[in-house]
Amino acid sequence: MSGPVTPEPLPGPAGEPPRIALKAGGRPILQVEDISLSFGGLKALDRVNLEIREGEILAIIGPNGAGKTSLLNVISGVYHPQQGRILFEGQDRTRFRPHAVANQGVARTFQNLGLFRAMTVLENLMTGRKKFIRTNFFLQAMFWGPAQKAEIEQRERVEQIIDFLGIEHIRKVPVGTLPYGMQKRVELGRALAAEPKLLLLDEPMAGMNLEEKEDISRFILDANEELGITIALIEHDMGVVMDICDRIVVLDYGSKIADGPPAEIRNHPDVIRAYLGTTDDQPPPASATGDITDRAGRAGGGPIEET
Amino acid sequence: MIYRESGQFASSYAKDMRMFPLLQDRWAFGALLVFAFVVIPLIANDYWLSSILTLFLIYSLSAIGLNILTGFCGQLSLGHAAFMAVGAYASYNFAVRLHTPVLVNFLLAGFVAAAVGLLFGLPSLRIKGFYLAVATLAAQFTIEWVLVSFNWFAGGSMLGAIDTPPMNIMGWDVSSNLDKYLLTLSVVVVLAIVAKNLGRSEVGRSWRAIRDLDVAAEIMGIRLFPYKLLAFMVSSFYAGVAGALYAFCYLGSLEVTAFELAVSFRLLGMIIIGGLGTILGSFLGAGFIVLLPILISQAIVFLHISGASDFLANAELMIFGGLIILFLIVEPYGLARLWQTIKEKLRLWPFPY
Amino acid sequence: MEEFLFFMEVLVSGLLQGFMYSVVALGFVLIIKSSGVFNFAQGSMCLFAALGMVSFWEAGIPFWLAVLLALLMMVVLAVAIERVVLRPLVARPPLILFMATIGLSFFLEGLAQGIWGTQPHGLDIGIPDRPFKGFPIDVSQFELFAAGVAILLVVGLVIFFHRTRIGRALRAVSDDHTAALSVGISLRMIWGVTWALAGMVALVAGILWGTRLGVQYSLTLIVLKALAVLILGGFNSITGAVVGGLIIGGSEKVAEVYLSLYFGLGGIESFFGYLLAMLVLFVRPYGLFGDEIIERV
Amino acid sequence: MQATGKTLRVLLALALTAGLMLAAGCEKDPQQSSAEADTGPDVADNEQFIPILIYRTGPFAPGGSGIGGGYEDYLVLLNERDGGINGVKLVFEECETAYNTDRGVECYERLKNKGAKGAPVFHPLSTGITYALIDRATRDKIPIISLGYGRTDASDGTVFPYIFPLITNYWSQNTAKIRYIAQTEGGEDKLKGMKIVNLHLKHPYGQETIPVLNKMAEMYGFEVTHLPVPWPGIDQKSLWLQIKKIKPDWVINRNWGISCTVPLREAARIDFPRNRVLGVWWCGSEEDVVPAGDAATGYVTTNFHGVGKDYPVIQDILEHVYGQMKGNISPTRVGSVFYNRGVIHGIVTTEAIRLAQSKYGNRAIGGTEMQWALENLDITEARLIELGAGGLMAPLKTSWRDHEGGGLVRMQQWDGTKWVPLGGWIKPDAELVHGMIKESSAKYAREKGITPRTKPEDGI
Repeated sequence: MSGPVTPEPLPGPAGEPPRIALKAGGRPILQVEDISLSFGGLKALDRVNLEIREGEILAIIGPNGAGKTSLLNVISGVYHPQQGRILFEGQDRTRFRPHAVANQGVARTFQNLGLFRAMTVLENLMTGRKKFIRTNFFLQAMFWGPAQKAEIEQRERVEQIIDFLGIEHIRKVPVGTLPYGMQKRVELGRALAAEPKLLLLDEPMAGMNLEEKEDISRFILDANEELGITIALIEHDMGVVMDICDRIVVLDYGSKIADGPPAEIRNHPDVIRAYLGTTDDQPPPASATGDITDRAGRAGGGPIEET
Repeated sequence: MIYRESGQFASSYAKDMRMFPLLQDRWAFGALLVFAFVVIPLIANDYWLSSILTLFLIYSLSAIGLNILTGFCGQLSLGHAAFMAVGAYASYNFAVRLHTPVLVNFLLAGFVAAAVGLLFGLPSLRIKGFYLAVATLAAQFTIEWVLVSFNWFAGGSMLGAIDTPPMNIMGWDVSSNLDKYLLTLSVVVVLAIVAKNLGRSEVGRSWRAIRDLDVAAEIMGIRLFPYKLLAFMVSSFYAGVAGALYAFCYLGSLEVTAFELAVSFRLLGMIIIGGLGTILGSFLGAGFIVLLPILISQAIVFLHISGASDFLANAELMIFGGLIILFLIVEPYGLARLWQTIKEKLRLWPFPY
Repeated sequence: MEEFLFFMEVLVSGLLQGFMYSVVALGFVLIIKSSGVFNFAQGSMCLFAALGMVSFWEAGIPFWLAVLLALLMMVVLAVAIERVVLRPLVARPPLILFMATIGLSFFLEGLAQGIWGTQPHGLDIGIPDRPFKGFPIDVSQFELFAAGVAILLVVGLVIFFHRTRIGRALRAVSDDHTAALSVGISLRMIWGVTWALAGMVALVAGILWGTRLGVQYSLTLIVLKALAVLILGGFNSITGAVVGGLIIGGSEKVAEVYLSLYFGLGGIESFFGYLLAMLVLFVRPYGLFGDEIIERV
Repeated sequence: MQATGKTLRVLLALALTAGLMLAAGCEKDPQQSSAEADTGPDVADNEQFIPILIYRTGPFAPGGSGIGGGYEDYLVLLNERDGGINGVKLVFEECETAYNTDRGVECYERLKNKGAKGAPVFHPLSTGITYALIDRATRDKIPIISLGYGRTDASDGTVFPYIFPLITNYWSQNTAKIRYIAQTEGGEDKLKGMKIVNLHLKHPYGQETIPVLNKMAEMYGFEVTHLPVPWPGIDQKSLWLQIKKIKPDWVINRNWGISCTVPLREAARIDFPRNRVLGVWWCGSEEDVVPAGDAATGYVTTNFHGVGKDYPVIQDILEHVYGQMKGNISPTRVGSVFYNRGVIHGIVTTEAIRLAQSKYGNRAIGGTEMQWALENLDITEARLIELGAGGLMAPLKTSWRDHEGGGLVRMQQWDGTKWVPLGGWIKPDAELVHGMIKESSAKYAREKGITPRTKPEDGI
């Protein structure tokens, strides 16, 4: 339907010197202090403490139902914890609504895709640029002057991301019609378009083949290194996690059981126990969570292995 | 090969972001405008102008409004006709009490309707889907009740009816059917373009994001409530202007029953059959719902079966209902999608692949 | 004392009227529960059923046989609707199905009046619409009867859903469509059965209201009250339909009578139920008994 | 793709129909048809076209089909029995409005230019459509007759030259009702201290009589309570609970359609005497009382015409129209209230055409000619007897100022099986009504910027 667009030459991100990522030693950008979250009688998070440091790639792992997604939801403001606080860049924002969190510079993707399915790839990415568009309603209604200028400026930025992710050919395709892997990529693009300080990725590689996983891993690393974005991700593929992450946090039954660099986590006894089930006489604390579905199955799905 | 886009390259983002990026579409739009503004006044007779085209345009405008709310923002409403009533009564009151100029009048009618829309949009803070839809019936009945109860709104008329004064726009005496058609057309074209613009800019994207997945929209930094309220307001604004046009350019004298519940349902039917979330669909849907019953009844008159008038009148209802179902089965995404499909075909035509 | 008795009379009449609303709302609930379709044609089905029944009766068929015939007719209609309307639209968005039922309502209204004419018919099922003698407040015998029918209907439906195989299957479907399909429950059959059930409820509602109003086109308008009941009680709850009916029936009568008598604000019944439901929805967005639609992130 | 093919076919069919319609619309271009009327020999000048707006579906179908059917049957009768009016055949075309304003407007525009001289007159059969046509008909110079409905203040011919709420209007009716109450109670002085409830639909139509009742309450010292019936009026329990508390002497039933029937059952339940419920004439048809069963027995309503088949004109219709299978309605409905009201529509219309022919010649009559005739209409008792309609309707005499022409009303009572007339014609309080009409029409004239006519030729 739509004609191919030859983009104007754009000033790439290479134009500016890449920010040096302050690895593990950076100052904390987000602090989660002692938070608990429960739904009715179900405790999803139990006094979790966590720090995300500027410039790092942090992985949050754990068996199914460990509270990983709940943790992301608390951080991005979808749920508010019953207890504890969250500091972003040193400021308390425990009770922020999601949009306020987003406007502070936190972007995220979803486990089961959170794309706007009837909108095109371009439009999805443009929603990421929302906070940069400051023209008023009436100018937008005219699509004229500042409104048009703002649209064009943001479009330019979005095109850079489209280039970055290599999705030029599907610019004007409604995302709902794209294959799953491509949708995951678009969703990452939408989060990147928001130019976040902190990027939360909920299983960015779920359901992908090896090649696609490699692509996504590269995007994550590039985003971290070239754009200087701090990243926290949930992932089950231990190989990827061990490869690209600076630090790993392990959750089980809503509690943090380990926190440290990959090498340390790999050999952590609690982690091994959590993943492979009870190897010794210690019974699992079943009272902590009612959700015990698929625990054993999950252990098989995400074994700790080296690639 | 009619709709071939090859060879058309957008050389700048501005060009790529035009309302109609394709040359053929721009031509078609231009031709349509010429047709509506020049050809129709030349060829159409009174019957078409005054009983079909003006009405069609007014309903299209109101349907655009509802489409902004339902098609863009995903909030269902079954009380849209009531906002037309607000617009009609507001424009009458401004005209009779303050003697504001006609166009200002229409604008004010829109704003009053928008304010009322804001009020009835508040429940969308908590209520969603069909629950919201049924709750909007409260708007329909409450507004009707208020307009009937306090005849101040009808200028103290003992009959509860409003009679619109003659219109004059800077020396242009809008009195003939053609004048009224042209005035309506101008207002509708301007507001349709505005709606199209809203659809392709930040506001429209945010609305559609809310429609597609509100949780994700919020996480992208879109505040749901203000945007939903804005959608209610803009939508009611359109309904209000449409109501004012209905009073001034279509009927002249009317009472509140002209905006009864059935009209709200008809409007909803227009946007669903026309195509949710498209401006074109609003027009096509209005055409379907306004014209189809007339077509059927004309066809029945044409058939001239005597002695079965009662049955034929009911057959009209059956055919109308049946056609609605048929269209939904054949093309659930509306006439606008059908048009899209036809364009795809034309792109390849006459080659099969 | 007299004031109090009057208040009680207003309240009791309202509650009894509430049962009449509930019977109509039940038809909606049944269909939403099992197929998720918001069936706007429920009112037209009431008209269709009642008009059919009364026409059979007037043609000289005995009362119970006429009811049975009308019942049969509603089953046939349900099967036809499933085949012609629902099956081709399966898995479409709810709004599309809603619109299709609007189309269906036009069709049924045309069909019913095309076959049986537009003249109103009186319907007297032999229960006098007069108060019992000797009560401190007036309670109509017919309304008590109607309330009894409503309760029987609800009990019957509950037993059906919990005690019969097909009823359990219906509940399974309402809980989880795909799961139900995977254990081999035919969706087509389920839809057919629910629409037939809804048709049956429509017949009961049509007869009760038809006794009151006469059997005529205006029977379709009874859905206007039922919709408010429906959202107040929750779309997919049989209990909700009854409780919602009672709440709306009782409160709107009290509000109408006292606001009108003492403040001159009459005629608010047309929207009172909706405003009340809206307020309740602010606290409970899925009605009093409706299942919350949980959005997972 | 198959689906698309099917759709395309549907669209094609629709487009074809649209084309047909366009052709039909263009065929009767106004200039064209008037030009034809002057010169074209093939245009039948000896055929009088009459448009029929009707509604055979929806909640008010009994009214629409009954009146429309009676009206058409009377036209057929004139053709069959007399060969038309003075040799001019009557040709009519029906248009279904579905009681919907937009459809009514379309019907008006569709039919207004048909026939040699265009449509002579319209009966919209709906107050909403009457309102919608006021501006249009005045501009097109086609009279609108609204018999017993429509816009009350249009009785003032100086402001509404083309609108004719003939015979009587709602305000006249209510003054007549109060006079009936006075008669029954034994004198106007008995009205003092009496309690009357005005049970009216919460709707502009329903509320229209509030001012006139208030004025009369002041004049005669009775107490009137206005109880609005919430639309659509299928449930009026709370109103009758209030009536039970108020304990009025009389209840006025001012409703329409289903909301007319409900009060009868409610009245029966609280044992309110049915012969003290006074209905408007739109609540006084068989269709209103039959669904209420026994509860309706004794119920009294106003009417402005007779009911039943015992009139020569109705007998003629049975013989000449139904005898030849040319009826437009089920024969069982002949003689019913709505049917006879339709016959009255026919009589008034054709008598006006006859009068116009006496001035303009025996040929088809156009709108302005009809307007003159309607302003000079004088249907005397003698003429009514000639027509076989003696006692079917009251004599009617209009002028260019008075578009009502009499306002005589009579009461009728339902005896359980049929309507029985109660007493003779009742005169309304013309003075009171006249003042109110003037006040209301003056407001209309002010808002529309109309200068009231000061002589018959003005503004025509």
